[in-house]
Amino acid sequence: MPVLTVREALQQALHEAMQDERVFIIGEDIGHYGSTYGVTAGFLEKYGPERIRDAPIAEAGILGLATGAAMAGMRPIAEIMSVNFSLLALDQIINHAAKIYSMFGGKFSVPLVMRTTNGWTQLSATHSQSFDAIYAHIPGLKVVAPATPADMKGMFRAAMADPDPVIFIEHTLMYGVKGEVPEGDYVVPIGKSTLAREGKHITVVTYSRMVHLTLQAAETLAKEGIEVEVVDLRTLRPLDMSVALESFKKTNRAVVVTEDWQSYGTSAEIATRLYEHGFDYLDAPIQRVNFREVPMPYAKNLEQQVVVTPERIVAAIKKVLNRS
Amino acid sequence: MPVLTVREALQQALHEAMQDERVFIIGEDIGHYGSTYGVTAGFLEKYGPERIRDAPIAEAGILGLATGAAMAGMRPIAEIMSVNFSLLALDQIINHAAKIYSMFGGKFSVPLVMRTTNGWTQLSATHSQSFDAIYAHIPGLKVVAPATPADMKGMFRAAMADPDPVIFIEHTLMYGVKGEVPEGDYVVPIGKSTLAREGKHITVVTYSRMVHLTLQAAETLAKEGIEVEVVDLRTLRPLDMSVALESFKKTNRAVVVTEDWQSYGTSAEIATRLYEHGFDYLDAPIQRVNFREVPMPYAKNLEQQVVVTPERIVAAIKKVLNRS
Amino acid sequence: MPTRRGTAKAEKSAQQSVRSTMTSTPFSRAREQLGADQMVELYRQMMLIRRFEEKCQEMYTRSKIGGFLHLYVGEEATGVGAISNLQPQDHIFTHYRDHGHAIARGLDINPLMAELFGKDTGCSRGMGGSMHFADHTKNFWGGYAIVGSHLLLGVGVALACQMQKTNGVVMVFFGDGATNGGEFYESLNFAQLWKLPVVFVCENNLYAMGTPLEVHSSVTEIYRKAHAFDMKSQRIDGNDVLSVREEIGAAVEYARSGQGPVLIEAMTYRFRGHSAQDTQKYRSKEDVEKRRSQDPVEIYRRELVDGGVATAAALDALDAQIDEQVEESVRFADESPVPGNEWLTDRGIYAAPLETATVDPDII
Amino acid sequence: MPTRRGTAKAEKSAQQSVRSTMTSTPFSRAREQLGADQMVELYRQMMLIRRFEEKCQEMYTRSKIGGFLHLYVGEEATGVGAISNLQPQDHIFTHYRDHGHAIARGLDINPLMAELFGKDTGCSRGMGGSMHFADHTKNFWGGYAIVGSHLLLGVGVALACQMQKTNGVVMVFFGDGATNGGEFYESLNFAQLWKLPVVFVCENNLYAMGTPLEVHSSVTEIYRKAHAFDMKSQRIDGNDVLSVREEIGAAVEYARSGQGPVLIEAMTYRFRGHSAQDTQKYRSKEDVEKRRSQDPVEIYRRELVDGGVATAAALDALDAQIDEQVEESVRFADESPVPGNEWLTDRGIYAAPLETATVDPDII
Ligand SMILES: Cc1ncc(C[n+]2csc(CCOP(=O)(O)OP(=O)(O)O)c2C)c(N)n1
Ligand SMILES: Cc1ncc(C[n+]2csc(CCOP(=O)(O)OP(=O)(O)O)c2C)c(N)n1
Ligand SMILES: [Mg+2]
Ligand SMILES: [Mg+2]
Repeated sequence: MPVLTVREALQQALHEAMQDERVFIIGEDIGHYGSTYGVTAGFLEKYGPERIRDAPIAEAGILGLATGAAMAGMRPIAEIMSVNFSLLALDQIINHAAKIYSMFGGKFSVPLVMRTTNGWTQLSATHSQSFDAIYAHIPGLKVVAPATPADMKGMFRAAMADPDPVIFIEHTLMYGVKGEVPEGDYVVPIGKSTLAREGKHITVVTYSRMVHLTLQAAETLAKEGIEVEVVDLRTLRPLDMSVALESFKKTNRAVVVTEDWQSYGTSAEIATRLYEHGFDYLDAPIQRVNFREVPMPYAKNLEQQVVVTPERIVAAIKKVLNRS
Repeated sequence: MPVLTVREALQQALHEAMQDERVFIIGEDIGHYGSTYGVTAGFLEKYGPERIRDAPIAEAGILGLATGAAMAGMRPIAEIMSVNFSLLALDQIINHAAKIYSMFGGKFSVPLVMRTTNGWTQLSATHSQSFDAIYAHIPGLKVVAPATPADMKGMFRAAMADPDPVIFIEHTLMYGVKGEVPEGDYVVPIGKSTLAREGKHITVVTYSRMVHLTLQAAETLAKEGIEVEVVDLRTLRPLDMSVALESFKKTNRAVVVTEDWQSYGTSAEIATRLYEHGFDYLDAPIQRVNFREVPMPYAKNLEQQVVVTPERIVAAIKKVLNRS
Repeated sequence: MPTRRGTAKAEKSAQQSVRSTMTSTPFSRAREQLGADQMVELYRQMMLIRRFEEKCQEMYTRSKIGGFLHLYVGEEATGVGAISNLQPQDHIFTHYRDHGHAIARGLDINPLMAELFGKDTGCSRGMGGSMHFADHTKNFWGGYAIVGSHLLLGVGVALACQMQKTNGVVMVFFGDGATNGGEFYESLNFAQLWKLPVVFVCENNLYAMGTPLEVHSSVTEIYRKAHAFDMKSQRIDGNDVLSVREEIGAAVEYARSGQGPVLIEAMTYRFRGHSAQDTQKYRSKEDVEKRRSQDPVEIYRRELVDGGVATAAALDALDAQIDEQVEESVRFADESPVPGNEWLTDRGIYAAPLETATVDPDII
Repeated sequence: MPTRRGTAKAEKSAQQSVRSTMTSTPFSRAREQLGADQMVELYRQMMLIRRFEEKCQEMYTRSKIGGFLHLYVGEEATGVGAISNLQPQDHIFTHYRDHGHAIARGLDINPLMAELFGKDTGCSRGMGGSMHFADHTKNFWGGYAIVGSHLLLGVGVALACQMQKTNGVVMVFFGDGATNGGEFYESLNFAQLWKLPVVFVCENNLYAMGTPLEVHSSVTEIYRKAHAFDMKSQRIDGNDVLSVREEIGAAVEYARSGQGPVLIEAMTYRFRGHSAQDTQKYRSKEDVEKRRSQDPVEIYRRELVDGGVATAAALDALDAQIDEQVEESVRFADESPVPGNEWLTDRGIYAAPLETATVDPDII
């Protein structure tokens, strides 16, 4: 199997998507600029400005137009450069894209894929946020956040095939991550979690970039004889807890790792579900590892303490294991 | 003590606030129209258009202007008629109001109060939402949602005295609720939960309108000999779990009732905190009672099944009690 | 303030007028080009809207209808005149004040009344109510309730029309109050930048809820907002169905020809409150009475009779038929079943529900 | 495309010009009204910005500076000319490309460089970085990084000025790309509706990141967007510091007089990429070279010397002083301590932390 980066896997999936004439991409700096994170580099030259639509800086407009076009039979891919800017489009996403199917009695559907990025690197408070919990909270949306090149490709294909609005969350610090990617008609369904690593002492439930950091932490702990089982949720809405619960029943201990603020963040729902459905298997309280709950500081010494590191994951795991 | 409705208590608090010359109100239809829910009725006539500012339908603008004015020494009250429209202002709230203090190293502060409403009554999908979890997720904001006329007044005063941005969440179905309201300098601090009813068999943790429905449920159950202890959180950010945990340690069982969608909603964080800090006292999994997770249907027969009712709260409590 | 042809004339930006002026009148031209049947048809639509909504008000008072009820009474000429220009392949988006546009587009009133009653036979299966009428078979994409927000959807459908080369035009309705929010301007920029086939129809009824035009907008001639985008625009008298039809007809043809969008500002007035809750303290009873005395439906009726297009007796008969039709819609709605509980599951939310459900079926 | 006084002239809307035309030149008028010292001061500011930013670039390459770095190189004349009109009681809001505005407002460059280095002595205590320079003692309300979003804050401060009767004026800087988002239009409407003392300064450098003006905006003369609000507006040559000063000076006086806001479109050009990451494939090296050959700082320098305002030797000495000052800022920044961990607690988030903390102090 060929080894690709996340960026390359996405490019492949996007090129494949473009085979369908109904597909077009709309977003800021996707064309002339050459794409902020390089994903659509070369697309303008290949597909032309009709289908690679450099948009004004108007995020509500981008999502509104894409939603309308989707209703009318197109298959738009709307790119919001950074999820931080997506706040400007939330009205369109939540009040329209997520509602139109049911509000009109199932008569219209919105086959829209919105690509956007989480991420940080000394970008300060307004450019380092994650709104995973906001999106995952909204019925009517499907929300995915794959971690590996293979899942990026496979789930992007699933998103494009889906007749409902899909929020596709990428990560600026993950585009260079490499992995094997199956060729051809490879689809990874939305709503199915998976095991990223087998283990037996503790279950870590996580997704997106945190999968990789958790795997690093697991490596470290393996040297000390601690075998960590890592569950990659892949989809936030719907939330498939089956793999995590299966694992939890075996390990009886869990840590939830998410790269967002803790309070009212994604880890709250994930942990609650573990408690609710795994209650009889619980040996210790679940630890959560997240962003520290502050607007992201610019200074590197502070930023490093806000973000999740393999060390913090290791510490949380040890805390849970020591407890019992 | 005089008995007032929530509306009257708020009016009192707003009139008091207007004594401070730095205070003005900005929002849609607060003046000429006479106020959508009657809270600011008569204010335009009393204080004039300089201080009662009927705004264009531009929610981002309302919040942006209020934030700027707050930075420059005013004490604006921004009214967003319905929280559903606040999505249009989320960029201003999250990327500005919540960030400005820390992003500029503590040099500016934003003494802003945003009043808004949750609520429903056959208003369909885009007019019946609650975004409590979104607001409560954001560091830099303080988020309150009082339930009684006294707390409305007391916490509004606390919000006005606070130099940080406060999201003040009201409820369209609660304006007529009556209660005793202390006169004079009555302040209820932000970030302090309280006991709404004493009991011994089970703890229900809730806030805002759900407090009243839970009290109804408790009345019903009292007739069957089940004594429900009801905790009113009052503030969502910061989340003061001390009263709930104290109660939980006594009852060992809990239900969380919130009027928003369950997944990634406020009940997830509240339940997780109970599990995390009350782990050793747990006798049964915590039940959550919330909106059913669908865009709100218009049809009354469906809406009635989506919303939380005293009956659903009773059923959840019984489920938890039967389990142990 | 422009009111009626003959009494006052809608202001026009000379530079912006989309059709050349002629010496004949809209009425004489209509008689030539439309013919009597079509002219009466416009009357029938206006009257059907009027009677339907009067019935809605009654049903609302009787609690058969819930939620918000925003009536179009007084504004019928704008919707009917505008929509009479559209072809089947054309599209409509509108706001919560959507009854008139739906009826003018030819939606059967039985499913409309059923929608208001929250019934399964409703045009939106009882899921939307008054603010969310829709009919996919008529490219009537629905009423939306977030002010100004649906304009972008309309522009998106126009983009689809352009890319799919359907020759379709999108007509988007909204109020004066909707022209201050950011989404309005983003819509205009996208539409003009990409020369999309959209006719933006602003129904300027002088109030945004209870906030007067001059209190909410720095420029009270809404059509001038198009100047920021080099977009064609025009203010018209929205109370004269025939001149609305002409002016907007020209705009539709312009948009269809691929030259780009047009913004039309139709001056009109709503006779009722903003919604059923409104106490109307922001305007005087006299003002409202004065406007009611210039009722666009009444005046058009007189014109038809005076101009010899139809006899009073014929129109009376038509009115009676309409009354019957409205009564029938109430019967239909009353007898229809309520929507089923599948709307409370993933099947009611997603076109393609997944194996893992988002709505917990075991919820208490 | 207007470039330099003498070679091309900025287009002006006759109706919109905020000052009467005169026959003398900006240079001759400046000599009369400003005097030599002030004219050299403008040069000093431009050169300080230039050298400061060249040093930033160097420090960025050496990883002393992180995050995004948006340089103002090439656009100095606009910021310096514009801000030279402001009084202490006036206010500034700007975007992420904020170094030039901060320096023109007189912020000491030591805390600026320290900010870039993420140090506690930074103007924003190391919390903001390049995009978020601020100084409350100078009413420099900061750089903001959500495009177009800060305009509303500026209008809000203008509302405070009006209500507090401070006689202050707010100047808000933003790019051409920022004039397509909804918040831009909402800002203009509020400002004009309430006649607020704001001068909106659009720095039109022909690109929004890598998207050319004509690709992102249906109207490429940004000043015309003010027409939708009946707002005064004008396009000016942003590369000539003296004419910028004059034109914007008139706008500031207009706003201060209580007549309402003004939108200025200053035509300019950035010599560097959008940010340090930019490969600039959207424009040719030749175009950039051509513009660099018309460097506003160089040209102004020549004018000063040729016009006998300052000798080349005097300016050389000034340049050397600036270089030293910039070196000193690097030393200062280098030697400063990093910010403390209180920023990771409620004390770093809230002006009034509560008893119940929002940030769990026991977090792992
Ligand atoms: C974004 C948003 N803000 C506020 C409201 C509440 N609201 C509903 S209709 C309305 C007034 C709209 O006025 P206008 O656009 O003139 O339309 P009209 O009702 O007069 O036809 C308001 C403020 C809303 N639905 N959406
Ligand atoms: C709302 C939002 N969308 C997108 C971005 C990413 N972005 C940063 S700067 C920029 C271009 C802005 O161009 P312009 O306004 O012309 O200013 P310039 O950089 O040319 O000075 C973009 C798209 C952002 N910061 N905020
Ligand atoms: Mg109106
Ligand atoms: Mg630019």
